[in-house]
Amino acid sequence: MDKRVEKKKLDLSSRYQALTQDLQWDTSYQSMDKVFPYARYEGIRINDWSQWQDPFKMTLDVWWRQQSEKDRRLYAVLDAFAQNNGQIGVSDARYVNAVKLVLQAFAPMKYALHRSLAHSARNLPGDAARIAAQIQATEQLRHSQLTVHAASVYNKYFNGMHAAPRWHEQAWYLAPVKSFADDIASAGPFELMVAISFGFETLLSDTLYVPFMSAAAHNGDLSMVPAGFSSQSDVTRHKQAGTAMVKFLLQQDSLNIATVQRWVDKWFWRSFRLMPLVAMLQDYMVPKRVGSWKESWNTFVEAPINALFAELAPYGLKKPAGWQAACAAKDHLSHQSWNAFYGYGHAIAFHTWVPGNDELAWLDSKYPNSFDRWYRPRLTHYAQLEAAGKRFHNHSLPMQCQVCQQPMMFTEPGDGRWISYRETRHEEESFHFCSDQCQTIFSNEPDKYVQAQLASHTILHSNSNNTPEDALQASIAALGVVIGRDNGEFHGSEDDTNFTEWGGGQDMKEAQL
Amino acid sequence: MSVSAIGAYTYAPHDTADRFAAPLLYVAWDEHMMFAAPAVVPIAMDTTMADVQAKVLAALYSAHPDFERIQWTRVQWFCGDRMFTPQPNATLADHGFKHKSVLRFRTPGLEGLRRSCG
Amino acid sequence: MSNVFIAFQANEESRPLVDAIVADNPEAQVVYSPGLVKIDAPNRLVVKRETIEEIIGRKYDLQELQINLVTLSGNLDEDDDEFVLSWKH
Amino acid sequence: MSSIDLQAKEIKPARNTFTHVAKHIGGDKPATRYQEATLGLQPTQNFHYRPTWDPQHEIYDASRSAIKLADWYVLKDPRQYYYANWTITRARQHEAVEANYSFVDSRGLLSRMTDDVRESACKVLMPLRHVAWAGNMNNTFICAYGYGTAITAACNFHAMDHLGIAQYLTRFGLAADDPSILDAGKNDWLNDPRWQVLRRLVEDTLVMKDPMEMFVAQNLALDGLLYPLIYGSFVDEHLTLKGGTAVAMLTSFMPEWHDECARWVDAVVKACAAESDENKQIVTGWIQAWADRVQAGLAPVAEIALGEHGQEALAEVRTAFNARVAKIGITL
Repeated sequence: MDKRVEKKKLDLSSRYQALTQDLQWDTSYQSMDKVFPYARYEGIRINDWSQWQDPFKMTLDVWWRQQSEKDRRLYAVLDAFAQNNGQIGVSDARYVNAVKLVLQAFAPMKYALHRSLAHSARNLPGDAARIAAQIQATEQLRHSQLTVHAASVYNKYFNGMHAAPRWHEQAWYLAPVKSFADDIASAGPFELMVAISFGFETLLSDTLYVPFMSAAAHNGDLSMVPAGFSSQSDVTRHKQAGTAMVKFLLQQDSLNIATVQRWVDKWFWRSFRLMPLVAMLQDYMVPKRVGSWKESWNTFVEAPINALFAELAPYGLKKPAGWQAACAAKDHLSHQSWNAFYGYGHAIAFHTWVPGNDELAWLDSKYPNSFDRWYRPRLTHYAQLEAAGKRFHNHSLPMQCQVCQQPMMFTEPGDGRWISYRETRHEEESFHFCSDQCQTIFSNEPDKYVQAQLASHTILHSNSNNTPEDALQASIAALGVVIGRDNGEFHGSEDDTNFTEWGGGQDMKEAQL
Repeated sequence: MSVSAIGAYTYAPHDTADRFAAPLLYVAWDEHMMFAAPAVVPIAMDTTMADVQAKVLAALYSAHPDFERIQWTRVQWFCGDRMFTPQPNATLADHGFKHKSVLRFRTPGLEGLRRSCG
Repeated sequence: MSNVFIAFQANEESRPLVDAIVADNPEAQVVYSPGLVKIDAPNRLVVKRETIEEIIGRKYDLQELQINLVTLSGNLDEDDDEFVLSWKH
Repeated sequence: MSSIDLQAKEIKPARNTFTHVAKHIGGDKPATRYQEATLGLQPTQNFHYRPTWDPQHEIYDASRSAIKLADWYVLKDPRQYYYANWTITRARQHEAVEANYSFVDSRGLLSRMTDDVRESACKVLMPLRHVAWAGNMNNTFICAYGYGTAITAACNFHAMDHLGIAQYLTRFGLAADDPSILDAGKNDWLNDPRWQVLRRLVEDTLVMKDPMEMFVAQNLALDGLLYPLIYGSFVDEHLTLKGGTAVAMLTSFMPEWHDECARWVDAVVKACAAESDENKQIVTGWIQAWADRVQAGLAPVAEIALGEHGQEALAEVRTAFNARVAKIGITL
């Protein structure tokens, strides 16, 4: 009986196997179809769930230990940052607007992904896949909460953060993110895993949490940086699981291939349409630059995706349909996005500004093919108007794409001249899209996308009894955004004057002298 | 294709004309992206093209330095992708516009701020 | 041929990891940016427990590297001794 | 600039917390991390698409439950868990588990137990891996379809705890016997008639649709009777007396965890019932029905565990359960 005492320590794989395998049983008092009611309607065929392998092999004890270690450090940094008034040590108060955008757009998105993953974590019939999904679900909650905690100290001293979840729900300019999250939440347990772990996290999430966080570090934001980096370290696991999931689906049945390809096409593009926000964070909103959006795209998207899809080709999966168009946009995306936000700066919940001359020169050096030709003239014109006391405001209601809900601000791929329009007639009604990809997404599932509540339309519904001079701004004010305090021009704003009064950003001014 | 769903999944479009006091028209000035996106304008379809030009377009775009330089006789007009020649007294409906149509106009020679399409 | 990469938060704890990776992967390129250290290598990159242990002079569990990991690209294969990133095609 | 100027600089906060948090804590005052990470976090309106998996409801929809609350954030967690303090707490508890394993290991305590005790422990505990797995699924369900972050986030953590417990039980089995003990436990769970009443009710919970009824059935009724019976009457009292202290040490996480969670479960149920007579009636009905079924399901298990004393122990556990429920204002 001493055999038990002599037991050898199990290696990583066998330990994981032993601790997770076979917890599930085939139910008999209730049918498996009732226990897993959403397993079939998406049309995915799984022949053998045991083929699903989690590449990270973490048991809960290991996970608790490792995550608690991360969080102990991280919250120590957040505490120190708050105790030392770290918020006045950032490079420039303009930087804080990047924090606002992350809090408004991405903390709530991560929250929604958390709930969606719980749906998969309950409903995928495979036990290992479910465990992977629930770890991801819990970590998305972690990321959302971390972001809120990292931003908490800023909210006490700066405007534009105090009602972020509400703005996320309804503000027109956050609709691309909200509709993305709702699109995922309304999908089945298989599609949403592909959407989150593969479409967003594997293909595009690095661009948000790696180069931008590096830039945040450069700007003295020691609160958001560890939160961002630490979140992305969880996401490395999600990415591995996402790729494993896609391979698994492709291998289980050749009939899955067409469905998975359609999902990959759709979710790459849906995720890509969040990138205008990320691109402008990097190119316009961090005062001390590390690198450009285009460089990030090359490093963290183009190179890895080329490698990844070379690997996936034998499984029958092609690069997403929008790949060429997305790559062609890298010279334009951040500029078109900032231009829109600047124009609508009175109807959002953060500040905008025209970059300084050194910043314009930097943009030119990073975008030699596009910036001077297409985008600098708008910015210099805005600067002139502002100098004359006539800051430009675009008082119109922006037309939005029916699918991604971005303003129709994108030009044809690789071109800076013509706005890209696509139109489909469906049941006697016209629907408009920003791109071939959004049009295809609609045509594949019109009954889903006709439901979209486009803000620029809803504002005008006859029951909204709301057609003032500037309906867009009124719609934002109705959400508790204080006009002129939470938004508008940065220069001369309360954030700007407070920061100066507090002696904030000394470091940078000294560096400039 | 239809949506894969567990039950019936059909919904009426959210933005049909009956939901609005006036039909919606999307309006854009090509090669002038200082106005980042086309505008959504609620407007009666019996509005004349003269009024569209004098009231709607002026209200939307007069802030642009090119606007006062427009030679209206040279302007090219589009309903969606279809080019048309407006009759000042003809209405939007006469020219084929309806709820959620796109009205674009192009001003040859005027290509935005420093010809940047801005 | 494609690069795999791994990136860590740039701090004292990551240094021995980076040193070990450079020692075990002659073709690895180290790129520093604020708060971040990223290591690229053509096709394959290995992190070896033994090398790290030699550098830090104590036992090391490869799962510890998760603490400072930020991101990676490539297929991951992990056991008690090695953490390997690779592209097969 | 003189140093006096520097000192005089006053940096006054413009607000103490977020508007949506202030709304729930009675105004703009300093809020805790739990509050900022929880209150008002879930979207409540403007959902763009109906779920393809449940077109009758919105994505987040309070009407999935028969319970009606004006404000779902009354379902607060007295432990104030957000991810970080939850994971740090569990990691700390895990250190204690590891210390117990080292202790038991270094003194060979497991091999000093009689075969009788070891077999009895495995016989009872191994099928419970599957009960914990169902607890994981059910709490994941509440996380997905419940309403408001207060209840859904806490259930997310609770689901992971159940998975942790399934793994702790597995680890115990592997320490006490061969890996085949897991199969033996599963075989009992599936085929031994004495586990079937419990399995039937567990499978019935897996197909429930109301997240709050699920909460009552799983977290209050099932766990509320099972944990005291198994880790109290069986492990702590019965096995310990027979020289099975090692079993108690290696499963010490479970009763400690259950005590901790019971406060939260009680707070949630209490808040539901306190809202209205209608809620109270519904909750009372659920507790009554599920506690009775669980008691019936545990009766043969109690016999496996405690032999002829099984029914008496179970009856005591039930009495204590009724007293617990009475404390939150529910009379059965």
